[in-house]
Amino acid sequence: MDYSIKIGGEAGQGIQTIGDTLAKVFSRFGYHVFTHQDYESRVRGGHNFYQIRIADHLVMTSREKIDIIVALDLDSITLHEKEVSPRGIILYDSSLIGQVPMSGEQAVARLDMPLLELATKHGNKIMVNTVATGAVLGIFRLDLQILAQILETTFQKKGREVVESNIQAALSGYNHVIAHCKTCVFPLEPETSAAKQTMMLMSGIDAIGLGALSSGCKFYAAYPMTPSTGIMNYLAGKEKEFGIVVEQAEDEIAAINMALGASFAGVRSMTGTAGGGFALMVEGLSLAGMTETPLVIALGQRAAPATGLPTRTEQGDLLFAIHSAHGEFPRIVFAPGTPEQAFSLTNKAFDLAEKYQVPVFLIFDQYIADTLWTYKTFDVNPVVWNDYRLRGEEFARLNTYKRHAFTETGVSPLGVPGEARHVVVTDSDEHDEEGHIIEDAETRNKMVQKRLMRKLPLIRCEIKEPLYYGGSNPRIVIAGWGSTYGVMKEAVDFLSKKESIGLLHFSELYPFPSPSPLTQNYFSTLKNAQFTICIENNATGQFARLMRAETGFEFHEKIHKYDGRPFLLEELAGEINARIGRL
Amino acid sequence: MDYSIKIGGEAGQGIQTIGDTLAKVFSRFGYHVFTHQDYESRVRGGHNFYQIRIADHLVMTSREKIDIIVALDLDSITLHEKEVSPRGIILYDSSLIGQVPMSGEQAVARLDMPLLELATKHGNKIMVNTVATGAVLGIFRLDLQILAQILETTFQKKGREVVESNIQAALSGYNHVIAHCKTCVFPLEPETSAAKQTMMLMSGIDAIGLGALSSGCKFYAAYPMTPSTGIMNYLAGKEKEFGIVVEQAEDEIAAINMALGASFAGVRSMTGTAGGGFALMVEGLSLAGMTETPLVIALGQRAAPATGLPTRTEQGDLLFAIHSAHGEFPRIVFAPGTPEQAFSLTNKAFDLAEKYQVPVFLIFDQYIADTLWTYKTFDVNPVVWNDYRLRGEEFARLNTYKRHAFTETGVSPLGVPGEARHVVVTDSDEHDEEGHIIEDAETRNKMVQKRLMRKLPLIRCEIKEPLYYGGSNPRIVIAGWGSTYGVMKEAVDFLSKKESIGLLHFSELYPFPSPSPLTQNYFSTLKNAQFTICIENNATGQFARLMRAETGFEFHEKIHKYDGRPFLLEELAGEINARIGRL
Amino acid sequence: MPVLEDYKGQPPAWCPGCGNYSILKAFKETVVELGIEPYQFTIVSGIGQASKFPHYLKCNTFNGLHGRTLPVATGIRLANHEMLVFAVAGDGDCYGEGGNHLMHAMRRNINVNLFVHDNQIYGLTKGQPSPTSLEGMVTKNHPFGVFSEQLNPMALAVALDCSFVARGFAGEIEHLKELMKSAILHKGFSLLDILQPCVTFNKINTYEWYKKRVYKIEPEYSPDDRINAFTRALEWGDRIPLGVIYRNKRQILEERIPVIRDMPLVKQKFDASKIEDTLRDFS
Amino acid sequence: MPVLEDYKGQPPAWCPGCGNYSILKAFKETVVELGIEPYQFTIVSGIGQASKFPHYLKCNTFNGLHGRTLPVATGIRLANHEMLVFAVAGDGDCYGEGGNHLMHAMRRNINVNLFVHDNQIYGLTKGQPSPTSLEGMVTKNHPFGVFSEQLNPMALAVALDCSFVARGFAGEIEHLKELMKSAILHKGFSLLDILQPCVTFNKINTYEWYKKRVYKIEPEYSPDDRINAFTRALEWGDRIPLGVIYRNKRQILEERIPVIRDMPLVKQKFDASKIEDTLRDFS
Ligand SMILES: Cc1ncc(C[n+]2csc(CCOP(=O)(O)OP(=O)(O)O)c2C)c(N)n1
Ligand SMILES: Cc1ncc(C[n+]2csc(CCOP(=O)(O)OP(=O)(O)O)c2C)c(N)n1
Ligand code: SF4
Ligand code: SF4
Ligand SMILES: [Mg+2]
Ligand SMILES: [Mg+2]
Repeated sequence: MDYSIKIGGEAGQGIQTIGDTLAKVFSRFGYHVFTHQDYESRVRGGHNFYQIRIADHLVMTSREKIDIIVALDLDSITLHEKEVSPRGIILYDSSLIGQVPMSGEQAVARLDMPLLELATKHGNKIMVNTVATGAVLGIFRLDLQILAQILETTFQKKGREVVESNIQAALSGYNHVIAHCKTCVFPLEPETSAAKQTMMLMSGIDAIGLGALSSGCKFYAAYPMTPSTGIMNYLAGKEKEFGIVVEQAEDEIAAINMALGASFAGVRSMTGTAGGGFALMVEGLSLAGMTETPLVIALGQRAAPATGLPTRTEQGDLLFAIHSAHGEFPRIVFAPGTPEQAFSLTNKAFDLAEKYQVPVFLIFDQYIADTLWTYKTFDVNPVVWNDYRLRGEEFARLNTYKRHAFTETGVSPLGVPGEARHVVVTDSDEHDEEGHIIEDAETRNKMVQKRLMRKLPLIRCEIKEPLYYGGSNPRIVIAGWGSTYGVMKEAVDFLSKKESIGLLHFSELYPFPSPSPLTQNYFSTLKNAQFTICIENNATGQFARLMRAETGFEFHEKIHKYDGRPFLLEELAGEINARIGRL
Repeated sequence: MDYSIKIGGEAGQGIQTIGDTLAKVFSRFGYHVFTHQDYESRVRGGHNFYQIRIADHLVMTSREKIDIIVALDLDSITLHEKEVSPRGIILYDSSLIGQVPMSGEQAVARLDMPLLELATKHGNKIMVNTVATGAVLGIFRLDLQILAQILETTFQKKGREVVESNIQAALSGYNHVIAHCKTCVFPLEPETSAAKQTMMLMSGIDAIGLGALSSGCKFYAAYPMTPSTGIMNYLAGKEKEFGIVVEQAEDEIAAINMALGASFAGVRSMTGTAGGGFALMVEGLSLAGMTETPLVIALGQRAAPATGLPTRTEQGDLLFAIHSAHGEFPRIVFAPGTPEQAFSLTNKAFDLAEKYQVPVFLIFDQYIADTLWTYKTFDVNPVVWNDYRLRGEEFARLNTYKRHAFTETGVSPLGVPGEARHVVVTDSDEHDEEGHIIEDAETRNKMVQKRLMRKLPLIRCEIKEPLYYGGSNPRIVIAGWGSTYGVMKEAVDFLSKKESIGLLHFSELYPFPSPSPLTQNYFSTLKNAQFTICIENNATGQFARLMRAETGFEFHEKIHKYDGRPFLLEELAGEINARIGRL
Repeated sequence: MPVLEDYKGQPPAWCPGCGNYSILKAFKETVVELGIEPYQFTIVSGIGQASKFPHYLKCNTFNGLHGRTLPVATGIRLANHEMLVFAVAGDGDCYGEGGNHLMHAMRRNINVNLFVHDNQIYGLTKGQPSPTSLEGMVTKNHPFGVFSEQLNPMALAVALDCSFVARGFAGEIEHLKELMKSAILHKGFSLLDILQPCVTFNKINTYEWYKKRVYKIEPEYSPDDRINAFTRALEWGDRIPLGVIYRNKRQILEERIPVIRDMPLVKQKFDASKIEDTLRDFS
Repeated sequence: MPVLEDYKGQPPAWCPGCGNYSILKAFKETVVELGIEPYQFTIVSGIGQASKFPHYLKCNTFNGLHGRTLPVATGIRLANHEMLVFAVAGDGDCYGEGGNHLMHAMRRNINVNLFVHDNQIYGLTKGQPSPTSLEGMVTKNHPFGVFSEQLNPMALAVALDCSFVARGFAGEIEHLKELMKSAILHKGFSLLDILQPCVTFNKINTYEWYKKRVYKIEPEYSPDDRINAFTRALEWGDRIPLGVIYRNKRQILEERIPVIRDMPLVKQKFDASKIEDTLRDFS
């Protein structure tokens, strides 16, 4: 069982509401769900869509073929009709979107149903969304009980009447489908339905927010920017419960400097932005490096350069994150491939940032931010939380204190100012152990050694190897990083029926997980493969370049996509197949 | 003949005046001169020095051993006495700097002379510098006539009397040395003196300024920052003569955006800054990339991260310049190794920036900015100057005009707004040929292809191979980039008496001069060498990393210096020797 | 003479009912009535709903970065001061991200016309508070409401001796056109802050809210007195003045720079022959 | 009780005769007289001559980037509002590079004391004009003199309703100390602009220049009226007022944020046990 639904319409028509609601209904019934979104940089109008995949097994990418299109605008039909599977159907209301032209070569089943009429009958035209949601559930013959619960929660603030009329509207949609479309039946695997455990729905962006929360983040400063704003919204909603301060800065420069101030003052702190906003934070990053102030930066990539396609996805900022800022200092770069990784890497980011007093990046992108994944449970317990700062008694007990003291590990004691009679001094100029400006070569050398050369090997030891998925000794290895994990993994599943193929997925990218005798050697898998392909959602192959810079290894082939859209399963599998074919 | 003089003292004592004057005297006499400066980030006090090398042959680096120290403070003796060569001497005035402690192991010749007394006698104590300059010339027995000319030019605004008293002061210093120090005689090669042609003195920073001037730069916007401020000062001094507007911006973000505005409006424009200031320009760089607006950026490296050692040198921003900014777009990166290269690469930067409508970097550093080199002539004639913009009649004649039209080369017509009835539209959002915002995948793909993929190979063809210096089939190759050229070349000269050694110097760094069948193959020199060493004035080996990312080649050894000071000849030669010794 | 049709641009991507439509209409009519041709002026815009503006008409356009309109506009004017230059920005754009440039553009007195579409909200990013948002406004990322004091752009501009300071309202198109014309005809940096209802995200400062409060400054008012102007600039709340609040006759930057006094930079030919001479500086 | 000796720092790298020495003296005496211990306050500084300040005494120090003192100071206060926080910056630092942060820090009314060492020049970078440089000042990079109008920080601050606005002079140490004390004791964001002769690069605004012009604001003057304050703030030239120009009683940001009203953030323990509950949001 594996269905795809696409809800299309203009911005402002509420397609996200329909999509989110359907995702919730199915996940509560225990199905696996995956959703992704495609929207323009505008608030009303244009053409957006929301795609949901429902299955009885783990799914983590969108597919090319659609089973149900819910068309709230004409574009949803003209642009996407060709994607409809042979068994598929298009739901729409011609009184809303006008007469639909005849379809092309092959006729697709269409159900022109009175969404508007039913909505108006039960309340008003806003309820078109609820009718459509009911209609989709009708196609699946899925009990409306859970939908009713959801409508209840959503509308309870608006009163009983609104809840009731929404439920009636949903029911009318449901019934209409059953009455008017005998062929509109998509069977659900019976054993997977009611019996199964309710699933949790988690988006990439919420997973980062939750990860920050679970890591004791207490300060978040940012300037709004897609696709990072969700983190700010999430944490702002938790301010009171968890003792967090969220500050909207006047610009990104202020954001990173505020976060550094808060961190200096003794709390875990974070900032988030997109590529263009991060471009403004680069000097602040260098300051974090020089002052050894812990900081977590969530960097949401979108199709660039400059403003680019601001609501779309790209893996275009990897080398920028790694090499940004003047001068040389250690940093850590993570790029999660799933919400689960987003959660755990956020936690690891906070831990390492403070342990080594370095800036840590979480690189994500619009795609992973907006996707919803289902989980049976979401384990928040194995979270690491150590307070690496010197506070209170422990701090006061010291006879002397030097913020940037030379130590064997390069890590100096991180005192919280005001908690003892010692003063905490740091400086963006090169400084001595106490933190005061210096000019001499000797101190400079020692500080570079302390800050960079001593810490770096220790940090390197914290980096996990890439995840390998596939059989042993694969003939073909595909590799990638960050948000393409889901589609690459499913592509491997898809192709491994015929091919000996494996996946290397990198989510801990810098310091690069260099092949070493100590670690299990992923590198041999790569080297022993007959054919290797690097897959990236960008135009120039940034990861492949990083790999070569770090290891000398060069991939045989590269697959790039840079139109601002994510890879879909069949598309990627097809591309891989084409390259294999050329072998 | 090869002498080194070091003038040491506090900031504000005028050691630069003495140094510059001596450099001028010797170069006017036809000697080869090389100078470098070492100063703290303060305006008065501390300890700075100015080092001059004088020879009868081309010199391009400073040496470790000093022949004459002019000590205007005690530190000049205590810190640098150990550098004095056996034949050397220290000039000072104990009435100025106090009693000088006995020197260490080996006694160094000292001349305690009444600089202050002679200065006061001829005018006032400021003239200590003139007396000291005269004294140094006394040691060389070099005619004071040229010094007199220089003093005349320097002081003519202050009147005849000031000029005269300075000349008298110089003479008194000169005579004092002759009268009181029989052993203080450094012979000058006679044939090299008067007969020879006067040499020109050129610093790295002035060469960039002159290069901009000669390339028709008409607009320069910047925010003051060492070591780039000299460009602004230079161009500001030429505003009226050459029709240039120099604008001090409120910050670096404004600077780059002003420069882009001026470039959009139709004039060649430039900005300059240091690493930390450039960090703030990164978003603007991405804007240049997206809008395809020609721009030249002079990026002066200094010891970082953050403020670091703000008046000192480092090659720490190479990978930052190459990878800075979100998204993917072409850029060009040059790093001159000599003032001559600084001049010609600045010209090439302006040409290519406009020809391909891309941002071009000139990376330099504090060291190369401040060094003075001598040249017999400085050839400003082979300058390239093409106007690639559409103006006037040519523009008006077009039936239609699309700023970002798709073309075979990827280069679209660059119209000057207002010169014809066509409108010129550009956008930081992804756009169509006309420059208007788009959202669709097809246009996006075509634009990326136009902007990046079509242009890049053409730009690559413009990049010259690295300069090779040395015999054929060297056993050892040293490689480096930018400002280390001089010291590397002299090290090769020095070592090639005993070793088969050659130098590869990269000044056109990005797109990387990839070895190709078309170009003469520098790469084979590298590959065929038995031992290769990459030399960089940084801690992490950025060029070596770039080389590996681009070609897979890994150097056998690396020599790094990151204390904010440049390599000196003997120091580098020694380091190279040590590595060879380990072979 | 241009006609309205000459200014046809892309179809706007704004929400139906958005105040930006009226500003667009006012602007097009203004340039038509002043007889300015599309190629004769440049609009520099930032990023935001307001900043999509130049795409919806026809003119030279530099749609740059969020917050960076004024430096680009300054660069254009310095390179070519025969070009009429507008900066069009949102309130977040201009008073938030770009605040520093605003201050210094006023000091420079570059002859640019800055039109701020002030909807007291971040529209394009879906409803965060801007510097002009009212204290207490609750948004997703401000569950306890805005704590910062509302920025008063008029007072700021008077304090910085901005050459022309005015406020318009998208609901008063004719009056707005008059202000646009005055700004254009005024020699010097002009700030025209335009109250612009955002029907989607700003549920407080609606058409009605504004209509109840705005009034046109009485004709007797003299905008030449700075103290008076400051007093008037502080008015906000129950009564919000529309019109020219302050005005002075400072010399513009373009006329002070000797090099371009006689001819715009872009028209000055580069003369390579003089370079050789400058080498004398180095020997 | 701390004594002056407790505040001994590194030897200053300023020029002999620099106005910064007097400001340092005034500051040390101020904290000693108020009985504030070195560990009880933090100085955030930028980059410039002024910004070396904290190295020359003893205290918690964050010597950050050029222009970015106020965001860092804001972050510190939000994390720990029991910490007394100063921002020390140059005129270039604060009114040039950092202008945007200044505007918004005033709006936020974060309880930070900003001391600007206003020498009307860029000192550390050797003499370029700053936003407060006089029109016409000639420098190496301004051969025709400065064209921009001098920024008036006092007027700017009054326009932004800054909570405490004052001007001091390095040549009047006792008076300066009084102003420092008032700023510290004032609850709210304080801007204290301190006229500071730069003996090396600013040959116009010398000790003598200032001495001839400055006067202490008469005791009858009430700094509570904003229009009055604006009028006074505009005074510059022949007569330059020293003292508190404007003052208001706006609530500070730290007291408005519910989460930290009772306890500074840095003292609040992280309670991981509540996380499990939040998972309910996702099902
Ligand atoms: C450097 C940067 N930061 C953030 C953004 C995201 N962003 C786009 S528009 C906008 C604010 C829009 O508000 P406003 O300027 O008031 O314009 P409006 O949409 O309300 O017209 C923001 C924060 C961006 N594009 N660039
Ligand atoms: C981002 C950045 N731009 C420029 C500089 C160079 N810089 C250092 S101090 C300074 C200005 C100093 O003037 P001011 O702030 O008035 O301080 P002063 O030295 O006069 O006390 C500048 C431009 C820098 N350090 N960082
Ligand atoms: S979101 Fe607001 S400002 Fe943006 S187009 Fe819609 S109504 Fe206008
Ligand atoms: S340059 Fe000016 S501000 Fe800097 S220390 Fe010297 S006198 Fe003071
Ligand atoms: Mg707005
Ligand atoms: Mg200053």
